[in-house]
Amino acid sequence: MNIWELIGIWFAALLTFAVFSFLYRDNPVYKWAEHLFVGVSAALGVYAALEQSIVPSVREALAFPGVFKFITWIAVFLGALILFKLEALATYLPNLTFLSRYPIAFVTGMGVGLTLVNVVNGYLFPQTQATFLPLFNIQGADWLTLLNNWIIVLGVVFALMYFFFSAQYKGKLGAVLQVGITFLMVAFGAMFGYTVMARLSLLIGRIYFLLHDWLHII
Amino acid sequence: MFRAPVWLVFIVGLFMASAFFIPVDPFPMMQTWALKWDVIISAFALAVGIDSLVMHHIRRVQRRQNVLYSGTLLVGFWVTIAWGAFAWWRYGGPFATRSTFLWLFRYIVVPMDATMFSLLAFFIASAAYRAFRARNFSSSLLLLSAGIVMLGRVPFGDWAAAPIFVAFALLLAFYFLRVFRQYEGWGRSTRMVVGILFLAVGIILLWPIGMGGQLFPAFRFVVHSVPHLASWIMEVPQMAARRGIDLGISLGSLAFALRVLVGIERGYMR
Amino acid sequence: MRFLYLLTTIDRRIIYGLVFLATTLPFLFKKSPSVQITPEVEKVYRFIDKLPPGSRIVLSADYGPSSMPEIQPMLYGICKHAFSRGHKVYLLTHWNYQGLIAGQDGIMSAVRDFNEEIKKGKHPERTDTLLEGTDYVSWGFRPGGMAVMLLLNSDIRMAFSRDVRGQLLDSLPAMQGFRNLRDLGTVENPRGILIGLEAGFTGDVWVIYGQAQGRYPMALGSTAVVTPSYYTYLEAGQIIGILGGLKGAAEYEQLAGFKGQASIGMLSQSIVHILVVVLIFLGNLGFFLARRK
Amino acid sequence: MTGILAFCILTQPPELAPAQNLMVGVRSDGYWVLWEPSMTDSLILRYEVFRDGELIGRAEIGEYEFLDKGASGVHTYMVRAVGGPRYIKEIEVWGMKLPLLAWQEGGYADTRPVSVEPLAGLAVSHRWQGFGFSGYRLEWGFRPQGFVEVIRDGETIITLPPGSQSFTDASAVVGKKGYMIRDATTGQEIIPNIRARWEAVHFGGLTLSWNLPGQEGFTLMRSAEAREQDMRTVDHMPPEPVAQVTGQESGFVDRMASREMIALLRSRSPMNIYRYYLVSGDGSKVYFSEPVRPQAFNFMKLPVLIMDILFACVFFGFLFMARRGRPMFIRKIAGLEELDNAVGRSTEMGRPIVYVPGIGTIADIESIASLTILKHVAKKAAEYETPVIMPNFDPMVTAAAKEVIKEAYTEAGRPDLYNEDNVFYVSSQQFAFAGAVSGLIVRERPGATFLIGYYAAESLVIAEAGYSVGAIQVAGTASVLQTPFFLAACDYVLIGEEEYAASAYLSHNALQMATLKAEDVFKATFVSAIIVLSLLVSLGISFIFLS
Repeated sequence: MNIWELIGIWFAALLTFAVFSFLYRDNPVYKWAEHLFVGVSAALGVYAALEQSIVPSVREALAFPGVFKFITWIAVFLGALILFKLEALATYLPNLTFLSRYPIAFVTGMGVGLTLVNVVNGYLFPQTQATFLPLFNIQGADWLTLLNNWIIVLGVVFALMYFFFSAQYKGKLGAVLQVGITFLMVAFGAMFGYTVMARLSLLIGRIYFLLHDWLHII
Repeated sequence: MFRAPVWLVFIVGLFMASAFFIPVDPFPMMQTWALKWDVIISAFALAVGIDSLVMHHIRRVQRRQNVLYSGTLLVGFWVTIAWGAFAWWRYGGPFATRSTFLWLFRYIVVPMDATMFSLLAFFIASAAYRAFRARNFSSSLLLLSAGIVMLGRVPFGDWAAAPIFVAFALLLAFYFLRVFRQYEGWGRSTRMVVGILFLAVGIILLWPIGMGGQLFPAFRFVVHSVPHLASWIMEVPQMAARRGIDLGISLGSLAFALRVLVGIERGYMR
Repeated sequence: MRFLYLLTTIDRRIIYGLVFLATTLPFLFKKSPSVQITPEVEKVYRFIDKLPPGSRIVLSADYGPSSMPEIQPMLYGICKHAFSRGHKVYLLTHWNYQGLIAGQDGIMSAVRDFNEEIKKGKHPERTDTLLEGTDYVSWGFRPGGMAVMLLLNSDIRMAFSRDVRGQLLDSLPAMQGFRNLRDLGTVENPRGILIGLEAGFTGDVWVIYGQAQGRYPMALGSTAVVTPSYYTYLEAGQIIGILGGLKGAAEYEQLAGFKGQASIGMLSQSIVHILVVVLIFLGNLGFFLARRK
Repeated sequence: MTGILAFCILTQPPELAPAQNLMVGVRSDGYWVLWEPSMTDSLILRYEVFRDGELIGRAEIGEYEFLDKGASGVHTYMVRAVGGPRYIKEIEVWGMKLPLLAWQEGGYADTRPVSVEPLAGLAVSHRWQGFGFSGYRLEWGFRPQGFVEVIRDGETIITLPPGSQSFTDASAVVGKKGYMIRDATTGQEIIPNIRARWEAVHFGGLTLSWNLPGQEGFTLMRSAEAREQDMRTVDHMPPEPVAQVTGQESGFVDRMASREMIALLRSRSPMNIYRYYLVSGDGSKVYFSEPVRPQAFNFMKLPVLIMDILFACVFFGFLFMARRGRPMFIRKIAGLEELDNAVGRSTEMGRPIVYVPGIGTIADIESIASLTILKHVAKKAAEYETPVIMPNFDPMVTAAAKEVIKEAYTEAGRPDLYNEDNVFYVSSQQFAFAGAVSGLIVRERPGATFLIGYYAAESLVIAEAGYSVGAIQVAGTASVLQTPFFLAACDYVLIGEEEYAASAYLSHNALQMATLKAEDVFKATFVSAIIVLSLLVSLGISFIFLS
């Protein structure tokens, strides 16, 4: 436990109480800590980008033999075009900022192409096929599986029909919205209950840090 | 001026989609290389994001607006940059395991980020207290499933579940039986029936607790059923509704991808 | 009646204080309750337990500091369990430096504790301590998310030619014969497993793009916020199990037989959860009694 | 010790046996000669490979293959096993006498020559069927302790690991349903639940047909060359026998290749290039075929292509109809009156309105939908002369919001009311934005707050502030994870896609209407597909779009 770690732990405890003070009211100490956090994490992001991706990509670009090296250099050049979007360059060369659109277009095209195909192959078909469940004459299965199958099929059907906007759900058809909202409410309630534990774990992590690392009580 | 990038999106998008269907020679290799290009280009995109943040705060300091806060941000930023350069030279990489640069991450970023999110634990408790009122049928369902899932997932929660639900049932029974007289016809009878129903549930749940205080087998059955009920709610109704919602959202993302491919949607080009 | 009205409008700062106390006091009792094991966690534990020794466990640490309290115990537990079964552990991340450092810290602490156990003679079958490069490898981070996952399906070295320390992957003994994620086998005859430790959307991308094409066995450990959305994949058979939130980590620790950070936190979880539900009841108590019509 | 060693070696019979079942495989880089060790392998010193009578190479001890690099065309191969009786030789090492085993090059034994030539006229066709039968799926409810044997018509076809509860019999024939499940440990036998599995696109398998002179039977063999996506060959599988066949054959289906081909087409695992060989009965002639590549188009993924094309047609159809102004019906979202009476009540209280568009960028659909709803709210606020305050997360959204509000005020006939600095950029950091907005709400004490757009963990911080000042809160977000918090803290919530429907209903924008209608068409198809196919599965026929 050298001196640097000791200072670090005390500074972390100070920052933790600064943020907790926001619970009472928005105060200058919280604002100061907030801005320090934003500045430091932005700079860490710079190094993450440099050290983990730009430098290795360029190093790999040189390592590949012959034509592959040439292809990788095109990618690095296309990537560098984005830098024209930087404010420093944009102020001096305003008419070149349009160049940064091409790399963004390439990355967007990649994302769009993969989404068009993989959403259908990875989500729409498998999830719909998983909902074709037997509703009666299941030999050997207990009543719970039968009940579950009914609830899953009805749940998916009514959740989908709740978000169906081309039919006017008047009168009798209003029941569809009622049943749909029931399924959604049970789902949202479960999600809420589930998330309470998540946020609490974060608080428990901080209290564990305060008691264990800072005060050495536990 | 918009023409070329929109065509580039169309060509690259169509190629990536068609490469999925064609397993023969040139396409898989070209797809692998396109993915490699994607990795290199998105590395550069990170730089632009950070630049806009730093420039914004430099302008605010120049215009004398909250100098202390923007100043702290810039000082924090440039100190980290300097420390990172030193660490890179000294340890061969800012994130090398022994590098002192990690001090900044461990003792500034981690505590701030974690504590910021942990505030939500307080807000969730107060929001749940103030807003989870059984105003109508759907909000009481929301409340019931949240309560069961919350109590079902923690070790002592199931022991505490029975007394809480008894109190809740008796409260609702008391309310409905007191209020049903102020309604007429159909409304009155339903409220009376619901009131009696809650009363019955309250008493039935009370019976195992009240049996002489020792852990009567019936009480243990009620207690152990709460966690199973909680995981059942998560695995069946929640999963079904979630699948319905996500099917809708993935259709939405399919439509959005189509609009971007064809160039109707150009938001990303700003 | 005034007391009833007071019940419905407790000031939020009092509630904050109650939550703070309900979280802090249980720590002082130092007693961690036994957690009930749910099937989705047990499936993951049994799967890793039944893998032949020397199989490959690939961990994708896609989480930041704000999800460390929930996911770090999972990473720690899985690493210790894998090392005790003689498996090799590989670490990568899609969340730039955050996931990298969090994952690195997690695996380092697991290795340090496991080596101490070896020195104390708790693992008779192992004489030498764990070495980076032979027992575990950290590939680090590459941007691109989806692109990296698809590259890993065809050739790992195309995405990660060097590990975090800058060593060439081919020079590491653990990487011999490990060409791509398909070497993890399939669910029927597994030779390893990919476990995504997720705090955001990357988990869905892993399943929809990575697993759908690679068909390797996959499990997801995630923060409790994101876990509900993975049940659809579990039911459709695209993943074999889920570790949900701190409770999932505590269950895994209990199955693996050691008391980690997750188990200690469970007592506070119970107290605060009960406090929240009691608060909901108090809110409704005042609300209903005060309501005339 | 040397005595015993000597005794067992020298008593070996001297004559040598030739190498066994010589086989020649063809690879992209040449001919691959393979053989199995001869009966007297312990006496063999090395194997020599001859092509058309002249020596081209030798294989050391323990190697039973040789690659004739770059060879092609018609050749005859022969392998000679060279060896001889062994004897013990004493050698002098540093003054010590050490026994050494040595061979006399006594003799050799040749195999029968094997001639290799391309197999003209081998036709390979990929048989695809729409709505093909792909086997029976067996399910049984009880959880077996031990191994499970699946018995069809009396004979066990497979033994499954303990605990398995379902199995798909891909080699089943339509109509033959004589299945029985036996638990190996308890011996309990039950009839499983049988469902026929039909696939939208079924791969019937690789069918081969060829025509060779001569009557005697041939052995059909197959070798595969696994090639990774970057064309580097990963590994070679030596030719292995598939079936005994006659000289003339048409329509022979190779089942094993079909199963591996399906695995390839389903998940693009390493691409296997198959090659077929016909080896004559006595092993003297080998005919090899051209490499059988997967087809250019992966029909197994055809349903994905059909779904994409259908979706594009429906979407662009609605788009053109909307662009030409055809009225399209979108049901009124219950929340829309809530928007109006929230503005109304805020005016009665004489307090401003706060509109928070969330932390999405201009490229997010939710921010664009939020701007449309903002226009409706701003127009209503202009009529009631209530100021609208709008803190922003993204600079681009701020610029767009300024224009939207200006238009709304001019359309409501009150351009003078528009106040430039009511719409301002706050910060691009999630929690800094949340802290600033909740501070603003507590200071301004608005009558109504609108939280519509993309939200993440900070949703509750802002909603909590709005609740504490008693404002009427209307929220709308498609990010499902935040909807429970909005439901807890707000008066009315647009759930999931209701946000898009509301913006389409309010703006009648052709693009948003078309997207909504296209999605509705496919939601209806999925709903009817789920209902119909669930009933079908209950009757025993399960249909799969994409296997």
